[in-house]
Amino acid sequence: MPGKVFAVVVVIITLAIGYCVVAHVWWMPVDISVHGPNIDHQIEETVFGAGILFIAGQLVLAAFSFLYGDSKGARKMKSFPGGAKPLIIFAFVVVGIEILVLSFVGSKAWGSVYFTPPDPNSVRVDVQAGQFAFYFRYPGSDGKFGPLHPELINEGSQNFFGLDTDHDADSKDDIVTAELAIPVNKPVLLTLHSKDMGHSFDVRELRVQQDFVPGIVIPIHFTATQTGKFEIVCTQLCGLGHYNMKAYLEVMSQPDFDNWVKQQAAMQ
Amino acid sequence: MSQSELTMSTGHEVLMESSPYGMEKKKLGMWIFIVSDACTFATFLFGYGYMRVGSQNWGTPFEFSSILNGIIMTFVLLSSSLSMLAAVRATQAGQKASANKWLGLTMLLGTVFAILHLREWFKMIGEGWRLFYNPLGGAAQFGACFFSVTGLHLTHVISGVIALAFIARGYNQGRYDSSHVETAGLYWHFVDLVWMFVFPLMYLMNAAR
Amino acid sequence: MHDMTAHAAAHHAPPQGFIRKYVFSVDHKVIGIQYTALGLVSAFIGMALSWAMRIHLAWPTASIPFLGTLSPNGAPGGVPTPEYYLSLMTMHGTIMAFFLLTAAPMAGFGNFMLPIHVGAADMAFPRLNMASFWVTFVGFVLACATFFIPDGPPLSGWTAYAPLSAVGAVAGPGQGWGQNLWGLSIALFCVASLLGALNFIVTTIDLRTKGMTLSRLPLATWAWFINAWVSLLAFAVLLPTCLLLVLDRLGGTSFFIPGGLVINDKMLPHSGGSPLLFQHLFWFFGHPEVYIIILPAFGIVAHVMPTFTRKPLVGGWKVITYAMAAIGGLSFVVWGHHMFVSGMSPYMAMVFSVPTLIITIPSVIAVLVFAFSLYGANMRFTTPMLFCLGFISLFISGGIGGFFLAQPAVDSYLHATSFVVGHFHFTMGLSAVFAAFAGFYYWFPKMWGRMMNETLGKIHFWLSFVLVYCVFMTLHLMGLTGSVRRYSQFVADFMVPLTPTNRFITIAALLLGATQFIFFYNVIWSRFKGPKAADNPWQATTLEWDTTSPPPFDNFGGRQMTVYHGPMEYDGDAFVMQTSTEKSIAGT
Amino acid sequence: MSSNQELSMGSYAGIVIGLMIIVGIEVVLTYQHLSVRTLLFALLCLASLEAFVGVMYLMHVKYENRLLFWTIFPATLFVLVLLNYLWPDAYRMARMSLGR
Repeated sequence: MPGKVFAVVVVIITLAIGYCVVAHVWWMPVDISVHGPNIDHQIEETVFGAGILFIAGQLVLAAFSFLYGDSKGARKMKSFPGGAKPLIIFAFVVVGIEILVLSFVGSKAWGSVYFTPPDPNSVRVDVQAGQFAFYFRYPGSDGKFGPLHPELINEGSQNFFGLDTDHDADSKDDIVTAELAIPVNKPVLLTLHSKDMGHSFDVRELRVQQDFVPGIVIPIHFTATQTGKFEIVCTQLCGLGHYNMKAYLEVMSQPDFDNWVKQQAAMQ
Repeated sequence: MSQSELTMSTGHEVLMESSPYGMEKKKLGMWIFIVSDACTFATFLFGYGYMRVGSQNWGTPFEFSSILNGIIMTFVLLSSSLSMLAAVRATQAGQKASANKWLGLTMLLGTVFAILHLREWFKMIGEGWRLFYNPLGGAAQFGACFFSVTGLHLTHVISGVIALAFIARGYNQGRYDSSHVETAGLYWHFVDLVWMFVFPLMYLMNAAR
Repeated sequence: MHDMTAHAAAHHAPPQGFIRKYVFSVDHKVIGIQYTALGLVSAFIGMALSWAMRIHLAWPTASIPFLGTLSPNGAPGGVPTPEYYLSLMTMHGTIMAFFLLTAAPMAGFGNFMLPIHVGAADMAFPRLNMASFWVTFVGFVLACATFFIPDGPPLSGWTAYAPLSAVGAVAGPGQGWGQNLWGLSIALFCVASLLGALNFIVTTIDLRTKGMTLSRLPLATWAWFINAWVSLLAFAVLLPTCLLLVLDRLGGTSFFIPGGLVINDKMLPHSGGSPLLFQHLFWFFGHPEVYIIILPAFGIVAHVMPTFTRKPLVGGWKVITYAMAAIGGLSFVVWGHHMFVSGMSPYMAMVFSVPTLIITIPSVIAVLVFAFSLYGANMRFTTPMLFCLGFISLFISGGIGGFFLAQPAVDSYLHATSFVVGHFHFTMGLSAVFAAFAGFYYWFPKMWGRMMNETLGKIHFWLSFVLVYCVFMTLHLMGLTGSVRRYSQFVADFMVPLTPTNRFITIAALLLGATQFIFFYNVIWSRFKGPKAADNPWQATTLEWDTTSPPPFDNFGGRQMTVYHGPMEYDGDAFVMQTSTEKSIAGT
Repeated sequence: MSSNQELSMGSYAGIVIGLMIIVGIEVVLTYQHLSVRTLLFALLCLASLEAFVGVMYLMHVKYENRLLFWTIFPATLFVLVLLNYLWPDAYRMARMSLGR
């Protein structure tokens, strides 16, 4: 009896989980990046392959506890025919094939983000994370970022990056904003650096998540394909305000973007 | 109460599977400790390597006087290994007086090593070296790496001397036998061999050339 | 069976004083019980912390009973501040991962059972064994003490990523002495684990009784032995990591702190360190650690299940043991999968991803061995058996998540979402806990000489099993939306709509916690009022069932134990004890 | 136990003197104006040789059961080899550091 109950419970749990996944009760938001479809495809492939293993595993467990779950005592014991050999072969072949497929397809998806050089004509934005806000810096009309002087960082005087606008010519026209605006369908290159802790740059819709590592600059590049306003959240534990560390990403058409940059430049 | 004590106290032999290593448990335990301690030292040394590779202005501050001090320390430690071997040999032969002599010499050499090492430390501290400061203006990591790696080793040497003192006392009181001395010897040789890495990596690689 | 001679008893009488007998005891059985008790206390504290977290997540303004009293600053009026939420989370992780999951299945059951399994009178180094418990205990006290110091427990998570954990009090409340105590506590835990691992290895190698060849070792002992090697090497790396972290904090070094960090507009006096170095060294230990937690669970299930399926495991002792050894070895080469998006070299991501996927092969073999051992069985549905089945189901579900997180591309979406939380709670958390429950219900008669109540045990199982799925599978699914972990409140726009889901999880988690009181009640009731246990209530074959319940001080009352059979000589109601001279019936 | 008297004290003294000579060679090499990379490689090779000789002779592994050799060396080397996974990030730290 308990064996049959266990089997039924396991089947119900399996079906419920299966439904939630197939019906997308909780699911990823629509992708807005060029590399995103690779990742989505990879996730779907994994859901399919791993899902089959999951369902098969749970059903085998349920079936066995259903069939052999009562100790009547009279029944003759049986061993699994063939012993462990078929199980080992199954594990090596089926899981092995799945691993090969996932590794090959997966390395393509990963490579499309990380192994490709950024487009030389990318829009460049310098990103600085700190407790507990993101700041973005555009190079301005000269197309050059001025050097950073951490000792000059002062939130009171709004010098978030530590720019020395009095001495560094390149810094004079740098535009610092609290919102990340990028043009649609244009490659973007972000250079991430942190002023204090480890933080992370995560935009779900972009399928981009990259940590900030204090002390080093990490480049990340992508191309957005849809306009709209999206949330940037911090996903690396950075201290007490971690939950509230966010900013917005606005993907704009090229003319809107140009206007926005002009506006921001005027506000500096 | 250990298995062997039980065997002795119950008066009848408890039959056991023979150890696949053919060695008694103390010695095997020491070997396994050595494996793990080697990994601990390795982590420190790899950390030092990481710091060095990642730093832009790593200095090489050791003048030949420091290197010479290091050479003398190395020779002292190697000699102590030899006297440790002699001590083990003497205990195995049951020559108590000779064993005491060699154990004493080993402890003496270990102490000399520690004193030479501390002299080097105090000299450097006097020159302004700190865990977080490099008086020559190079990477501040130098002090951190040097003091932590050699400090870990020095801790091992000093605890080795103390352990040897305990073992010698127990041996003289008849509580310990040659196998205890031999096990302590393994530890002593291990500390010696770690120095064979610490000396070239911490001193020679940082010699002013 | 009770032929302990007067001669033998007179010569190795157990210690008489209370302190020597129950507190600073060198008896492996007392130490095993001490570790188990420490595990139960940790489980209770960790669970209570998780309730506070869950309530706060579902109802951010709710006042949580006792919390305001525990920390008037951290939770004014019982409502935790964001930083206190992180402290609760840090301590939940630390206490659960180290003091429950690492300590109980290995050091608790292992200390009690391993010497008996191999037929020895005690561990190889009894005094070292006592030292490792008390060092662990001091570590535990230091960890708990952080609740009572002015600025509270650290908030940098159980992973204590630098520089948050390394720069000191400027990083936030709890990062002062709280983090110092945490570092010392974990360093002590490392030392204790190293000593314990050394003891386990030497005992298994050198103290086996006549006839206890490696092929006749019980599978739980195999698991503890393999696990001791994994611990030995993994904790040997965490120990220096903790020391360097403490040096950074107290000695002013900069191993993990880069230059140019600015907090509150002030530059820190550090330069030249690397946060990635800390992450590497931590996960060098951290990934083997999750297998340190799960390998004893495999061993316990492999040990307990054949007793109730009344047949040997498929493939005998070899397949499962080789699978466990392969998992133990591979667990060292995969740590980078925790760091795919952490700024590690993206090429290294591929180097770590492939072994991570490969480790699923031995894991799948182990699970298949467990599942197909049910084939043609004649199961006895006792509570331990139910927990074994629950373990298999949970481990399948949790293991599936591994396929996702092992791939850098997929991980770049799922990293730091509640998918990860669900995944590791299933695999290293609840799977290990279910196996520990199986072991607890199974060995309770031997450890305390009384049977546990089966009805309460079964209620405990069914409620736990269903509720565990409600809590942690929902976390998995919610993670697919990108819901970020380690947030004290859901203020991000896309996370606000997840509040009902969160409330559902919280209610299920509270019920799951309440269910555990059935277990606590059962333990206490059975300890004093349970029916007396026979020497071999489960009709099992291994040596612990060949002595009295509980075993005498020297385990076998001075008898020479000679072993003739493997541990899985079952055929239906027939079984052959390991020490029996009868003919083998299962051919293992 | 351990009646492994295969070597005389004279041979031990020879081995220790040999180790001292290797240390001498290391010191001489240090002042040969080699590149840092070559020097490191040479020093590590010599140090490993010393450690190997020390473990085999001073610590008797040569005269113990072969299994001991096949336990301690693989276990330690396993961790040593794996720690080399740190280097790519050490170089990244040098290359990508802020202010470069």
